[in-house]
Amino acid sequence: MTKITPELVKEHGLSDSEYAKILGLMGREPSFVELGIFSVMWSEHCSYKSTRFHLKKLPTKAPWVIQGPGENAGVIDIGDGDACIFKMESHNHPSFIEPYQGAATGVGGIMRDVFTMGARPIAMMNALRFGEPSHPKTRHLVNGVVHGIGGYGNCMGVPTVGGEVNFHRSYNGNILVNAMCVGLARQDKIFLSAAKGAGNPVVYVGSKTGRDGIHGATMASAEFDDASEEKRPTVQVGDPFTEKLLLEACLELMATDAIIAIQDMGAAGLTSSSAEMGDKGGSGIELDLDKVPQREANMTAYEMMLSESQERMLAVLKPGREAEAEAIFRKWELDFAVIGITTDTSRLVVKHQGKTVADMPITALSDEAPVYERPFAERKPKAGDVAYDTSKPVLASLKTILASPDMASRRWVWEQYDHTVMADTVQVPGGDAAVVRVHGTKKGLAITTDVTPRYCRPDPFEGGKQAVAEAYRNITAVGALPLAVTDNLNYGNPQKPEIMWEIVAGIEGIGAACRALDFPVIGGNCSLYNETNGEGILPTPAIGGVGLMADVSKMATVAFKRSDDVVIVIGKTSGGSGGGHLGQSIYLREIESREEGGAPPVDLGLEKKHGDFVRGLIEQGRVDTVHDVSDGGLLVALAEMAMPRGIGASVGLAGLPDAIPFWFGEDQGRYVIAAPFAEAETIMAEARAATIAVAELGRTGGDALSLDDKSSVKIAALKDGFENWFPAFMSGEEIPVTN
Amino acid sequence: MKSAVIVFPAANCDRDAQTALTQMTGKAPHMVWHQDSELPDVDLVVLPGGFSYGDYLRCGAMANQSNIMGAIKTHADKGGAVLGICNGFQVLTEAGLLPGALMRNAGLKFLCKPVALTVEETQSSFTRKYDKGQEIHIPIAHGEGNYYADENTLDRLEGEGRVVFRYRDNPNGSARDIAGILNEKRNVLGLMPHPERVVDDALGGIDGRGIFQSLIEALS
Amino acid sequence: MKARVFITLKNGVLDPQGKAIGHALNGLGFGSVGEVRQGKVIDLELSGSDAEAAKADIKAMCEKLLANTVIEKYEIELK
Amino acid sequence: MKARVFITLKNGVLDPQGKAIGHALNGLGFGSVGEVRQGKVIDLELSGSDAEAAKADIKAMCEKLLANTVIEKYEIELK
Ligand SMILES: Nc1ncnc2c1ncn2[C@@H]1O[C@H](COP(=O)(O)OP(=O)(O)O)[C@@H](O)[C@H]1O
Ligand SMILES: [Mg+2]
Repeated sequence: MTKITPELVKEHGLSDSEYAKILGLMGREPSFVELGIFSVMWSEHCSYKSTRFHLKKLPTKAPWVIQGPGENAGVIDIGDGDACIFKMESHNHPSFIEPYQGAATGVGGIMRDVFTMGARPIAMMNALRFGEPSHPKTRHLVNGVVHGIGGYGNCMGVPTVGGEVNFHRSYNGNILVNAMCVGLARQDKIFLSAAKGAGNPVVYVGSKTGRDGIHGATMASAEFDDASEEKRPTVQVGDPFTEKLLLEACLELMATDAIIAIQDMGAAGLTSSSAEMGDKGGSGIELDLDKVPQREANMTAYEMMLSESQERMLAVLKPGREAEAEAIFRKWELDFAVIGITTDTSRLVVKHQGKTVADMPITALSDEAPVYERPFAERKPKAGDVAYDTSKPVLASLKTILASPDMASRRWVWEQYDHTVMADTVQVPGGDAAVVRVHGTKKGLAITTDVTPRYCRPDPFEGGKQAVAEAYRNITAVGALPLAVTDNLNYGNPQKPEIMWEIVAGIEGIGAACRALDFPVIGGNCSLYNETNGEGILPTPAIGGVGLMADVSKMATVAFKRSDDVVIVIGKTSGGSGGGHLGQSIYLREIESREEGGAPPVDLGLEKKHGDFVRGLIEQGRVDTVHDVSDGGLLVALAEMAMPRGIGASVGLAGLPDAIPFWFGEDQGRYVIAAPFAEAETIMAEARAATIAVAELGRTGGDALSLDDKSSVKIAALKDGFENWFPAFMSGEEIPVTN
Repeated sequence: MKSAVIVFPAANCDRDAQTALTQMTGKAPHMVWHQDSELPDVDLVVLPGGFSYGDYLRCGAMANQSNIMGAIKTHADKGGAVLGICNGFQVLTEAGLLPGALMRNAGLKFLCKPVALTVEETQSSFTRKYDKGQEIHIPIAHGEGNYYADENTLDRLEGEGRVVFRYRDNPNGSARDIAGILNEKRNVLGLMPHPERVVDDALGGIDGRGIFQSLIEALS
Repeated sequence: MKARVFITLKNGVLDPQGKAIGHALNGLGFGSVGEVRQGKVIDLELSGSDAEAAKADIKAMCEKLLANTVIEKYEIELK
Repeated sequence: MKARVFITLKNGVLDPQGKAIGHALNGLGFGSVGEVRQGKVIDLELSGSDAEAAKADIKAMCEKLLANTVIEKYEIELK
């Protein structure tokens, strides 16, 4: 028996008061295995102890929400008996240590969250933040992460259809890798994780259990650390081939009615899956670890309960259905074992080699897990406008911006992802939202991930709102109705009051926007303690949004499609002083090297109004060319519309007082559309009638972007810089050695 | 035309092939499990794209050991049509049904994008509906599509009119820009691009239809 | 018994991966590095103790599965 | 000078490729095959003739580029 010392408790990340609470709940000293179980179940990752209180403020309901937060993924109704199931999750820390495997297993993990609910994954997204390009590790991390996401996702045959990539020095020592998976199921074939009823077999399927990812600190301290062996890595290696088999096998079993509950083994593997299933079903679970398929010899109970080996699932079957299930898993050449049984004791009992190594009330791991209302220190958001140098030539600045790290084309990234497999990708990466068709129908799902971290530092509340608003806008811009979001809240150390404020305000901002836009949160993930040299990353609450369109043939894209279309901006460009909001803009950062000012405010009422108007035009088949205005402002949006087909435009606005803030300000709630003349006239009249700010900017045509003052730049020249930055940057990377 | 699609573990474009065949022929293909040892009575066998066996060891190597391969060889020997797309092409070279091998892309990266191809040969049941020299656009999605064969083999392929598709802008380092080849009897075609992903206007093109239309005309 | 199989590209078959590694090593300042070739090594545990039989078996494995003899050659090492 | 570097996964690290190869070999009737692990072999040509210096150089190459020491280990062999 390992003695439970204060050091051991500390190494398990449990505070004195937490340990005291454990003693109370157990009525005795916990065994070493029990201590390990408490440590993972009460960790920030599993218990959400710092955020749980605040997450309750998020709106999670709508008539179309079938399943909100609390299951492996959220579920929405997309009509005709179809359901869309999605979720986003982070794999930040492992990806920094080993970018390929960290990112790959992140993809695998989020896919399991989705297919464990009965869905076939149909699209993947990834939101990535790296350190500054000049940092010596950045290239290597970009390369490894992109390669890892592709390596796993491509092999799974699920298209990776979009995402985000940002660079900022605050991520130098702590990159963010957030992956989102979207799946499709029939509404009457959704599987949950509640292990209801006693006497039902608990089965283990997938890969064997090895000593993967067991927490480094506890490993080093425990007596199990065999000094003769190399220090064990805490990163796991992904096996996409096995995952693909697991997906097919699970879907095959799900087509029967043998399953009572099923859940993937994610973080804290067997421990969290069994505890959560028992907890939700209000039952107990008894496991016999001798039955667990093992990859390595002499594994201890502690190791098996804490292993994070990938590609595994736990299911509770109806009694007597084991053989049928086993035949399916054997056909797919996967391990299958009955490793336990549900009970009516509400206890988690773990046996190993004839001994009971853990016996604890499941509620101690769930309901009784600590919840903290951590103190926070509110900062006054920065307000007011920023000064700028009025002498800078507009088009030269545009060129610089388009070829800057955060704005240049991500083609280098998404060409490494199979984004057309499954033959339903109707809008490929490079537009506002990706669109995948619901197989065999005309319906389309629009998917996007968004957040603008540079807004979230000066104003975490507005930044949270903006992340949701931008997701709403991107989905609207392709013609879909935004339905629900999943979030991935990446922040620093919540025990620092200034960071806790970022978290609280961020959640409140997200909540406000989701409420106003009818865009509920149906799932999410928190990743805290993201720090570089003791300083928190920029607050990065990534929002993954999903919307629905009835007919993909009406979908809009950003590309200008014809000459002589009228170019119209919807929404007001006013900023603080009437010219456009330059605070925290890309312009200010890239052209004047300043990260200053306040975040642009988001008027949620106008977001909705403008969004509904633009979506209506697309749905009526009147407009096929739409782009929202975001990073970089209006002129950047126009350039992004001109570059895809090399169709230019002449644009301007009469009586423009301040060209720079007008073209580069990042005022929210705006869209650019292009439409043939006759249509454009009516659209503008309708907008005015509805008191929506609208302005005609000019006409499409030619091979250049030309301004009122007769200055112009060739689209080809803009495109050169836009397309070349990423490949040029990455060409400095040493190719990693792979098989 | 009656067709079958082989389902290898993790050959993940099997459904795409099924959908395209159903749409083009009006008849659903048989989906044949790799462990089966017999083929149903069909005119065309499709080895789909994907990552059979995770592409572990070598692309296509383990799929080539499947039970069904014997039946596919017999079908081909008897003159039956076989179409290998991407991973399917890799399996066919591993099986010796087509010469050469597919190596890692010269740029060492997986690449997914539409590419321009020249249709070099229309004297085949796979390409008779295209025009000789026609430019078509079909997406690729592979990490190992770099076609290799020794010089003699390449000369022979060219001399016998068995190079069917060539890249206009070689994306992967393939010898002589080769994107697709025929066997000697011209009833087995392997190609790296994915025609099954471009048979539908909503997906940004229909240039892949020609292959299926050619087969329908030749085989029904 | 343990065996190690080396699978490398035949001479004359271009090895882009090896080339890239060589290039990267030179770039890292390892100027002494000339040609680089990359291959696979497969370590096998075998039951049985007859070395000759094992060798014959492994040869068969290489021909059948482990190597693609159109582009690769193999060497077998018993330990 | 010629050198050969072996890069293999550390013990205990899952080797999906090795696992799949082992499975395939068993399926082909090679029942004597137990565990299989797959690694990489990198053959280097080096100018210079000081074996010790070469070894030190190669070690540096492994640490910097050739091996991913989070999950892999390496062995160096001079020929
Ligand atoms: N990591 C990535 N993976 C795939 N696609 C990406 C990634 N990052 C960006 N993209 C794609 O590039 C395009 C531009 O991204 P972004 O500038 O973030 O768009 P927006 O401003 O409309 O949110 C989008 O289509 C996006 O999906
Ligand atoms: Mg957008």
